[in-house]
Amino acid sequence: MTEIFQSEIIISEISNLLKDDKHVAIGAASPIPGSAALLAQEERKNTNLKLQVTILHSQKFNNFTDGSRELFDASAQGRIDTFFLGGVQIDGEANINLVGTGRYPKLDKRFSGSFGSALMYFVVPKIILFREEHTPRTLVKKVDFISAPGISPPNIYRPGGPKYLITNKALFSFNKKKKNFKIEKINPEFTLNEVIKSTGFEFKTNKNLKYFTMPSQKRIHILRNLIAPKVLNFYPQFAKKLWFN
Amino acid sequence: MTEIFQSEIIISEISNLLKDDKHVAIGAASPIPGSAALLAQEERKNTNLKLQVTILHSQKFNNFTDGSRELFDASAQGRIDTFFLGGVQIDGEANINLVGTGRYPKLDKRFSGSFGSALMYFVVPKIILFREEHTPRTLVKKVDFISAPGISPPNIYRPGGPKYLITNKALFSFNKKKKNFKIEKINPEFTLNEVIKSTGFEFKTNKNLKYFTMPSQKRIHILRNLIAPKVLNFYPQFAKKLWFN
Amino acid sequence: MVNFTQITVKDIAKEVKDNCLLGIPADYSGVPMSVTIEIIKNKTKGLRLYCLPLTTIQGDMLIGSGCVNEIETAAVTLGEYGQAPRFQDAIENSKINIKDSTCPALHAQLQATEKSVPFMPLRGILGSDLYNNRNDWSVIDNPMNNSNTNDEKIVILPAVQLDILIFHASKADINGNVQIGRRRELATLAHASKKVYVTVEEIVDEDFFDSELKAAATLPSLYVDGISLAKNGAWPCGLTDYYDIDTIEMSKYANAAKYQETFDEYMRDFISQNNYSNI
Amino acid sequence: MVNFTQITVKDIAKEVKDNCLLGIPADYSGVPMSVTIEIIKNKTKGLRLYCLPLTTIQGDMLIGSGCVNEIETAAVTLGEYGQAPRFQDAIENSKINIKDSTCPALHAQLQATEKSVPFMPLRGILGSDLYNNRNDWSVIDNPMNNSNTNDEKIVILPAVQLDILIFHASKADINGNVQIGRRRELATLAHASKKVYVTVEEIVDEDFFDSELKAAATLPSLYVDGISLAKNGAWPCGLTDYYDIDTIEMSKYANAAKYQETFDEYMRDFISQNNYSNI
Repeated sequence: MTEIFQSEIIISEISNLLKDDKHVAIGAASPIPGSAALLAQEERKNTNLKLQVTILHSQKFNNFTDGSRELFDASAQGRIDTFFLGGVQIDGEANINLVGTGRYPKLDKRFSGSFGSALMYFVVPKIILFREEHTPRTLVKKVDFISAPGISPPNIYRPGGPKYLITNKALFSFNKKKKNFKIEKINPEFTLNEVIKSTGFEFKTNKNLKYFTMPSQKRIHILRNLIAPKVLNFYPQFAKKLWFN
Repeated sequence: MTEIFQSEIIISEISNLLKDDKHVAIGAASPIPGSAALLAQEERKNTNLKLQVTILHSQKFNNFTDGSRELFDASAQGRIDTFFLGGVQIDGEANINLVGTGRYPKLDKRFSGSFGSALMYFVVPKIILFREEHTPRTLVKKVDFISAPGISPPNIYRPGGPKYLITNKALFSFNKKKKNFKIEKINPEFTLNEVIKSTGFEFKTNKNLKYFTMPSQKRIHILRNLIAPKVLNFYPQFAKKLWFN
Repeated sequence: MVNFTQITVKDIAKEVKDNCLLGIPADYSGVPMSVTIEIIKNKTKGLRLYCLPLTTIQGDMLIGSGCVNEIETAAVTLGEYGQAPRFQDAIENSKINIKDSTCPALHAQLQATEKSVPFMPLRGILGSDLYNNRNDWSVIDNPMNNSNTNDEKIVILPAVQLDILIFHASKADINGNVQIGRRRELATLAHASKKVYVTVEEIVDEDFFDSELKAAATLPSLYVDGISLAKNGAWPCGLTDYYDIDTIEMSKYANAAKYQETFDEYMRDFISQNNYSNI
Repeated sequence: MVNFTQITVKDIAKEVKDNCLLGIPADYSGVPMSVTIEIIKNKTKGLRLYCLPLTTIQGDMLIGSGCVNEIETAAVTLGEYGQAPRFQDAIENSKINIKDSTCPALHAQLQATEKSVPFMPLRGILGSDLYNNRNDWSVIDNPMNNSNTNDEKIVILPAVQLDILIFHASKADINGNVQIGRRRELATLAHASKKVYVTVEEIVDEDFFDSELKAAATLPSLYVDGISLAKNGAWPCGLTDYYDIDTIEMSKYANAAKYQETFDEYMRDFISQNNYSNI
């Protein structure tokens, strides 16, 4: 049996989350979500429920023609089902921080910036938070800076918001009413206690806690033979490291 | 000497009003202004002050690429120097009516509608009002419906507005502060008294009243040989009637 | 084999439900005449037309055929062929409601929906009777202090969401992308519409996104719910690079439409002649 | 012979005055690197960068070279090559002001200028610390009753007028029209800028408006104040259909920029190598 990489397991898990989507968009610096979306697209190729995947940093997988604002307009129009957001920090109420740690504006450690999160998080129905590193410094009690809030009061237009958080250790769902995360799946390489210790916020445990599903041989075959070459086009560094080294 | 048509004299007069412009735009159903702009463009071809002419109903003389809103956006940005507006009725304060006569909305006589006048009249610095028919029913004391007002109070953003009114009988200038028209030129086929009688509003007379200038033979040559074939492309009915019958 | 929903002109017309808000392209944007005839044959009622920013024979025919309840537009005209007679008659005899507008307002209201914001500000308009007759428009004090005009008043316009948009275009590719060229107002219309149907002169065996140049001229399939082949689908209107306006037919229409009786007669002929062979 | 103002890259850089508000295209929109180097050589000071919506090596170099006083952006990053080190250093040590924004807000502020309206509404943003740190943004009660959200609060953003925009593109035609393809954000930037200068890979002996397809991919000369030929003008960034990003140079830069000393050394080399042969 071939060795399966951790990143491939996460790609596979994310792919499962895209089941009923019609259109998934992938923003900046998101090779793992991008691979997952292309995988889901490939697997549904011969079904009636086609999946459109828009990868902003690709020429080929980007069918927008109204300039770089079209992603945001189309999302606001409700035409994008799923989008991914990351975070330097993510807290227990699903607030995300893409700006940096320390006290704003003179931060201790500055990161790139909020990108489109402050709109996308409000309007895309299924936002999947993705941060590979799962440690108390990434998953925190309270973010130092809110790039986009996890929840909003009723007088704010908010058809969208966080649905899942996935890391290299676990998959969480988010409950908007209770304003908390619940663990759904765990990477079999870690114990629940280890996950709790690595998480800066409290989350709801789960009696039916499952393990990350190992991707089937068929899925791995598709991923390595059909998806990897595509990813090489627009995330060359990532694809080379994982598949072509 | 060749016979010169009335329409050609008006085209020539309008062309003179475009002297310092860099960009003139021509809207719907404006064959005479369109011909005048192309004439001015041709005559300035070998000078340093080129004239750009945008004729919306032409493919060739329309260099916009942002769809039909670009005329309005570009005008609001201050990139269009001169635009033409007409009117079912025009009154002494330069209010224009493109909608119809009688009591709105159940009008006695409905016309096409206001087109872009309600923005263009506010933002284009030199609006030339053009209405061939010069009678008390077209030049009225008070329009029945204001498609766009001639003047605005100071709390309204209004870099643009009416500068001239030209008809088959006369050319008027508009004084924004005094809110009235002043006659500048008269068609030699009419007397001032006839013009006064044909005008439903009072206007300022002019000690230096001039006649419409007869276009030179050279200008008529350019108009008939270089401009007429262009006009035939986008105002075929007009061009055929005037030049190709 | 195409990878999109290919339907008939008749099917498109069936999607135009009574009382819906229908997007109407200008004469230069690809007038879907073949579908318009089918709508008229269906005796569709109560349509509300939203013109971007005007309509010519399409709107006049729909009005004359009794399909229209309301029209929001900057103009209805037959252009060089004169006023739009059925429209004039309908207004002068209060047969339809009119929301008289101005071109940039019609654009801005769709751009608001495109961005999913509830309104758009627009300069101009104030002091006109357009404003005085629109109770869906309001005026606010400019909330910004970035203007040179003190205590500026500015109009705000509501976002308008179309129920359905139909237009005619030159080409679709095998994946349902539509070539719109410079007619980018069609993109704005499509972005602001719940459903979008397109008739085309031809379906070509390529993907426009394989060429950056063609891609730039394309409305992506993402916004298109169905496409039908309809040769001469804009006739008697013109279509850029395909055919000019049919001046004889337009004159004939302009003349016939002057009276309801002659209009009705014209329409009976027009419909029975089956001008769009491939329906 | 061309019918437009053809100038040199050095001339374009001279138009970038101290303290001006400079439009910065994203990495995918044509980064004008050849002009950027000249701006750095000119020791231009106090620049305010307006990024649509982000910048990579261009912004980082300008910041590291001390040309920048303020930046309004949704992100500064070297993408796959990591964080932008000179930007990080400048923020962490308060060397420049930052107006942290989000992509759609950067678009909307220019669209306001495009329409000459004083502001644009935008949903989202509220509840973020972006909003809390922007005193040029405000919130109003939605003045429309067309929303399903009761007593909705909505952000309004000011119109932003750029002083100057510079970008790199593939082609200009003999009449000064510029091919921008699908990169329509360049049109928005140009519409909202007082001056626009473009560097291109080639000037072709045709008029793009002779073909509807090419016209659709064109920024009209009307918005362009000057064009310079600059082969490889985006290098080490990429340009669609011309060349990919230079991964070796980007890695080299990412590494060198980690410290001011090594950045300065890198820049000395970069400038002395004269990478843009035709300047």
